[in-house]
Amino acid sequence: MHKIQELGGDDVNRVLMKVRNVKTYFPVEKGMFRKKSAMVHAVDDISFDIYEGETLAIVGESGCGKSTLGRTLLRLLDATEGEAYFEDQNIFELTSKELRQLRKQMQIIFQDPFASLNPRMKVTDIIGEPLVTHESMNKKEKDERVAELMEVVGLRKTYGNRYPHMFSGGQRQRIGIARALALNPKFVVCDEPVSALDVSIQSQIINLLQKLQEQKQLTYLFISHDLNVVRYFSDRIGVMFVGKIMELGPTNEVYDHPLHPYTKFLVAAAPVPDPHERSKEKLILEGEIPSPINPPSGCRFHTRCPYVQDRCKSQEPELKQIEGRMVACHYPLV
Amino acid sequence: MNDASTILEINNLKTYFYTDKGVVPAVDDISIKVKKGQIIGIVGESGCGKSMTSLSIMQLIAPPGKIAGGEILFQNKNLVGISKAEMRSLRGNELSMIFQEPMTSLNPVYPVGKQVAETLLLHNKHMKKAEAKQKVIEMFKMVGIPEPEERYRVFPHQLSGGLRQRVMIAMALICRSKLLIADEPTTALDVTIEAQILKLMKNLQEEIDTSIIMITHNLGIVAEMCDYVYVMYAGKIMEQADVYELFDHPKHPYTEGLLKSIPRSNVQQNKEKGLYSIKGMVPNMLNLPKGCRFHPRCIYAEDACREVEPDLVDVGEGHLVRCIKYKN
Amino acid sequence: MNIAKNMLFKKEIIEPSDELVKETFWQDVFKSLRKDRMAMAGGTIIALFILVAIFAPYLAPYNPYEVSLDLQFQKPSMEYWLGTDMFGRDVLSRIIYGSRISLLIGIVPSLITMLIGIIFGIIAGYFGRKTDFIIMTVSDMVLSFPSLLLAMVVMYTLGASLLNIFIALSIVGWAGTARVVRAQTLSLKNKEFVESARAIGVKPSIIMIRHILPNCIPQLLVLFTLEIPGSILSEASLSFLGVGAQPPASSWGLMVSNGKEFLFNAPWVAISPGIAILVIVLAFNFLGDGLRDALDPYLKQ
Amino acid sequence: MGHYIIRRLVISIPVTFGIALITFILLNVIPGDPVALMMKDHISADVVARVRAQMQLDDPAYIRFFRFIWNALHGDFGVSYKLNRSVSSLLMDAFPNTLILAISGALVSWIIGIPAGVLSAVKKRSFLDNSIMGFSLLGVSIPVFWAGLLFQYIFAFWLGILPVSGFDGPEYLIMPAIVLGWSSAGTISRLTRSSLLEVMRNDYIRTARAKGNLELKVVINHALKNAMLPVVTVMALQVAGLLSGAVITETVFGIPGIGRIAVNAIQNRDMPLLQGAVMFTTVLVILGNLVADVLYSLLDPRIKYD
Repeated sequence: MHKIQELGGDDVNRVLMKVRNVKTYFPVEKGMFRKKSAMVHAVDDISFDIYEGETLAIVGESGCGKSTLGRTLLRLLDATEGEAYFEDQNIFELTSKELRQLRKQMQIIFQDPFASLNPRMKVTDIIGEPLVTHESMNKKEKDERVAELMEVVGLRKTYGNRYPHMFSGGQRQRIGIARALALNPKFVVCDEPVSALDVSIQSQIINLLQKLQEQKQLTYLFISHDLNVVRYFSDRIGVMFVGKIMELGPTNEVYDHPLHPYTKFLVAAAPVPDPHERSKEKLILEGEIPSPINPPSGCRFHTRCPYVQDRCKSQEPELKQIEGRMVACHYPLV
Repeated sequence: MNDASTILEINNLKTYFYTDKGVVPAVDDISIKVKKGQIIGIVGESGCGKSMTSLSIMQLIAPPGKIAGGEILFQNKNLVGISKAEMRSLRGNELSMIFQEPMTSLNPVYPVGKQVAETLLLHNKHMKKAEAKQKVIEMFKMVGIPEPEERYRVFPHQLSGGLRQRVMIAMALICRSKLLIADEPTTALDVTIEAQILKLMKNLQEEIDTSIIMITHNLGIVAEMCDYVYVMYAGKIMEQADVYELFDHPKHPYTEGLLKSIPRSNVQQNKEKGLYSIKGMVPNMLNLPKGCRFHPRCIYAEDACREVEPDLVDVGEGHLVRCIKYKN
Repeated sequence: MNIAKNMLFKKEIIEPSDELVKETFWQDVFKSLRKDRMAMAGGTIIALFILVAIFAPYLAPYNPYEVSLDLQFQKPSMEYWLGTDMFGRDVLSRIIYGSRISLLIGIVPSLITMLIGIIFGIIAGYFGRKTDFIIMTVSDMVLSFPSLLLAMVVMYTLGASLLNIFIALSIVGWAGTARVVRAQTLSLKNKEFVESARAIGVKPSIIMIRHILPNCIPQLLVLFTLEIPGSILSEASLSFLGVGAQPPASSWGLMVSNGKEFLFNAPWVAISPGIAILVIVLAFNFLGDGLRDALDPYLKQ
Repeated sequence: MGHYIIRRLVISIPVTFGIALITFILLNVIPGDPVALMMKDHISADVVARVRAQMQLDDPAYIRFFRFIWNALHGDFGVSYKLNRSVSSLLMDAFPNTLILAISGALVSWIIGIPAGVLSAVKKRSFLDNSIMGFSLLGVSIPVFWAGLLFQYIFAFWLGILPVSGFDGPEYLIMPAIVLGWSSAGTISRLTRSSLLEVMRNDYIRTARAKGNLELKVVINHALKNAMLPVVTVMALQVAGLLSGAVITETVFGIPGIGRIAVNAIQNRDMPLLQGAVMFTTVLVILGNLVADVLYSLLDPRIKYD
């Protein structure tokens, strides 16, 4: 058994998942002939803990690796290096049989309600697939359980024999949630679950996720680029930038007193739905997001950082504990 | 009514889609006014008709869609029924547009500089190519594209989303258009890039003195950018007001619901009660509910709401509401 | 007014709004297909040909194989509607019997082709890497042969017979189907619903059968209806070149080939079976085009 | 882009090798004894033995295969059993005829197919569109050999304006080229139409319109180049189709080309000649695909500047 070092955070809660030095790289496939010329450093040496019952949000802009991280932790993608323990089992070392058993415990809810349901399957079969796969249920038991699940997520149970295209985006997302919850998992990765939805539907789904978390004591890894939703929904937040975690801590503290310059500018960039805030001088980050194929030397953020020093260009900062948070910056904004 | 400061005036515009399954009133009798130098916001959820409004102004509605009525007065000239040649001379010149998807809105097989120069050459018949190129490079500088000379020659797939949107903006403003229609210009972009583009648009608007119609679903963008706002729902304008008035005193239950249901990044919110949410979903445009379109989702709905469609009522100071609760 | 009730624990059932499509996939496809006049005409002609093939013995006025040299090259008349050939056999009767070979040739190799192509295509697309590389390289090679020439070589080696035509056309045809299925599998493999099945722990074999294959159906349907006329034309060409059906079989291609010597004296012998080929191939193409249009939204999903 | 072409060239080497292997297996290995196949049953046993020895057929199959490859690399495909001439000289004599025929067929199909497809797309759902698409579908559906006979009957026999068959001058090329090109023209015009209509739905077409472009300029300057990308891919695949068609066209019109050599070789059970003809044609197809790929990469900057 490995000795796993505890990472900062609330010691009262039980750790559900420990992520240690995880790296996920992909070869770049170029053109028709797949010349493997370079690697995408999608997730590059990431460590953190997830506590039971919490919502840990991972935020970041496109290409920061947040979705890859979520999929790696579910072993939908293979990690290049590192360890991830789910209740002391290293997920990356499980055999495919053990993994299949573990899948009952950890599930995922997807972003696109149109792509995440098989268009050729009836809703009963979509929600019932996990049951059929893992539990020897007869048809009647399965139908009963599916009806129950549909009711839980706010769908009329008589619609079980309809196909996904007969539902709206919000309803499809509910179907996806019912499917993910069918086996009573402990841990659910929510990959941008409300990003594709309209504002008025978005709040319905957020409420549903929150209700289910309270009823079923779920632990969420909530992946999102929407800083408004994350602030409302998460307990703790990890800010990712080009494959690395820049800052990790309790949500409200991170929003109100960011320690990493990137966090500060990211939070400031989100448009605030209040015209009175206009008068405030807006902090704007210049430049482009660097490519994860060839990340900048030193601190990955140094090309955009307004507070950059020489040291940032050559020496990569480690994720250190500062004021009860983890920050990867040589010159945090204390 | 038509004072000189009004650049665009839409009166009772109807854009209908004649599909196999029936007529879809995508834009159903809307009136909008844009003054010189103003930034107008049109907000609404998907399918509310906000994009169709913009395409109607550009006269780019494709069959089975058709402008079924109303007038679009651009600098006092009605664009509905105008000759194709006349419309072409306005497009890209005095009236221009940027789109949601910078990834697909540029032609993949031509260098971006050439695509911007094309707009310039189309509207300035005697301009030399070298001169056009010079102007494009100047414009690239203005919209903050680094190394503009090199970027003139690159193809769209070699640029990031943010840079492509800057190219689109350069293309739209190269002829110093009087009115820029921006249809969800930052929806496909990352937050930090979105902030850059919004700031750029605001700066350019002041510099070039153009008017902007900002079409978006994001109330944050409206609050940051717009002077006056129209809220659309199922093809109709539900409420219109000055931006401060709208956010401080929303009158329509839909606007009120929208504002309450968005989580905010700048304040800590109480999670215990849950987020406010509007029940139900957007109605079917082929089979709209009788009476007020919003009544099936409205918590205040009364019997009268199910019968009569309310008018847009002026409640003072340019604030108009389409709700039975308000009368002249 | 107090609207800030507890939004979280209120019980809610979301009604589907009536805008949402009510038809299932097949209902929708048949509905658009029914509106397509050309496709319906094609379908009707195909149905007629199938009936003719089944009831050939009852429909044919004469025995198609009966040789009577004193009836050589009879012009089309009330007695012999399409005339007779160099052996005095009734051309119409031979065309009626020929529909059996043509339809069989159209359908059987297409089915075999589809089956092989589906299996290889899905496996290549789903597993990727080396499996994909090997299958796709072989299919590239097969596609590099001019198809008729490859079929000719196979027929040369195996000898001319109906069964061997099936084999030859299947060897030539599977590669194209495999490409289409592979491309479709590749795009489906990265769809979230397949990822979701993996997240649940569904086995790869079941993912391929339950999630990928049913979503290839639109492509496969179109491919199948266009594969059939291709097979019919290939058989006709092989028979015309003398490496397909052998005399005295009444294959349309062979009939044209036999008639070509007498083209200028007795044009009906070569021309009329050609018309039969043209009509059936056109009918399948009409139906295929119609299906493609009807399936258009599903092909691009 | 240079890299791209080189990579493409490198890839076609194993493909060619594999094709040689398939051809070799089909003709030499599967049925067992090629000599018996060649001779059928009316030849005495010692003649069979002599031919076997002459063709070194008693060696193991893999040795024969590598010998075949080695010789083929030196331009030696063996000696025609029936004609008693070297296969390569027979092929080289026939090659120009097939090349001329295939090129004229291709020209017919491009010159007619592409503009017809563009017209069809621009005048979508008009009488013109319907006629062009009807004519295209006819071309795709008509059996090539039968079309050839029909043309011979109408233009040579009935109207008497063109020679029936043979290959003695440009007038001999007209009917075969049209017959051969018609079906590819049909495919190309159908594809050009659908590709153009598809491209016209793209966002950048809306951008082009929003700039104030004339609709005709939108089609020609902005849509056509993009729409041609899939057409070029199919044009490459048609090299194989044209060569298949050439087999029939050459037979119908009595043109002494490679296709006819192949057909005659089958009738005479002349294995070395058939093997040579198949290899030769297939290499032509691979070359054709290579050209099309290069053309594609020139049209598409996403490949060109990779």
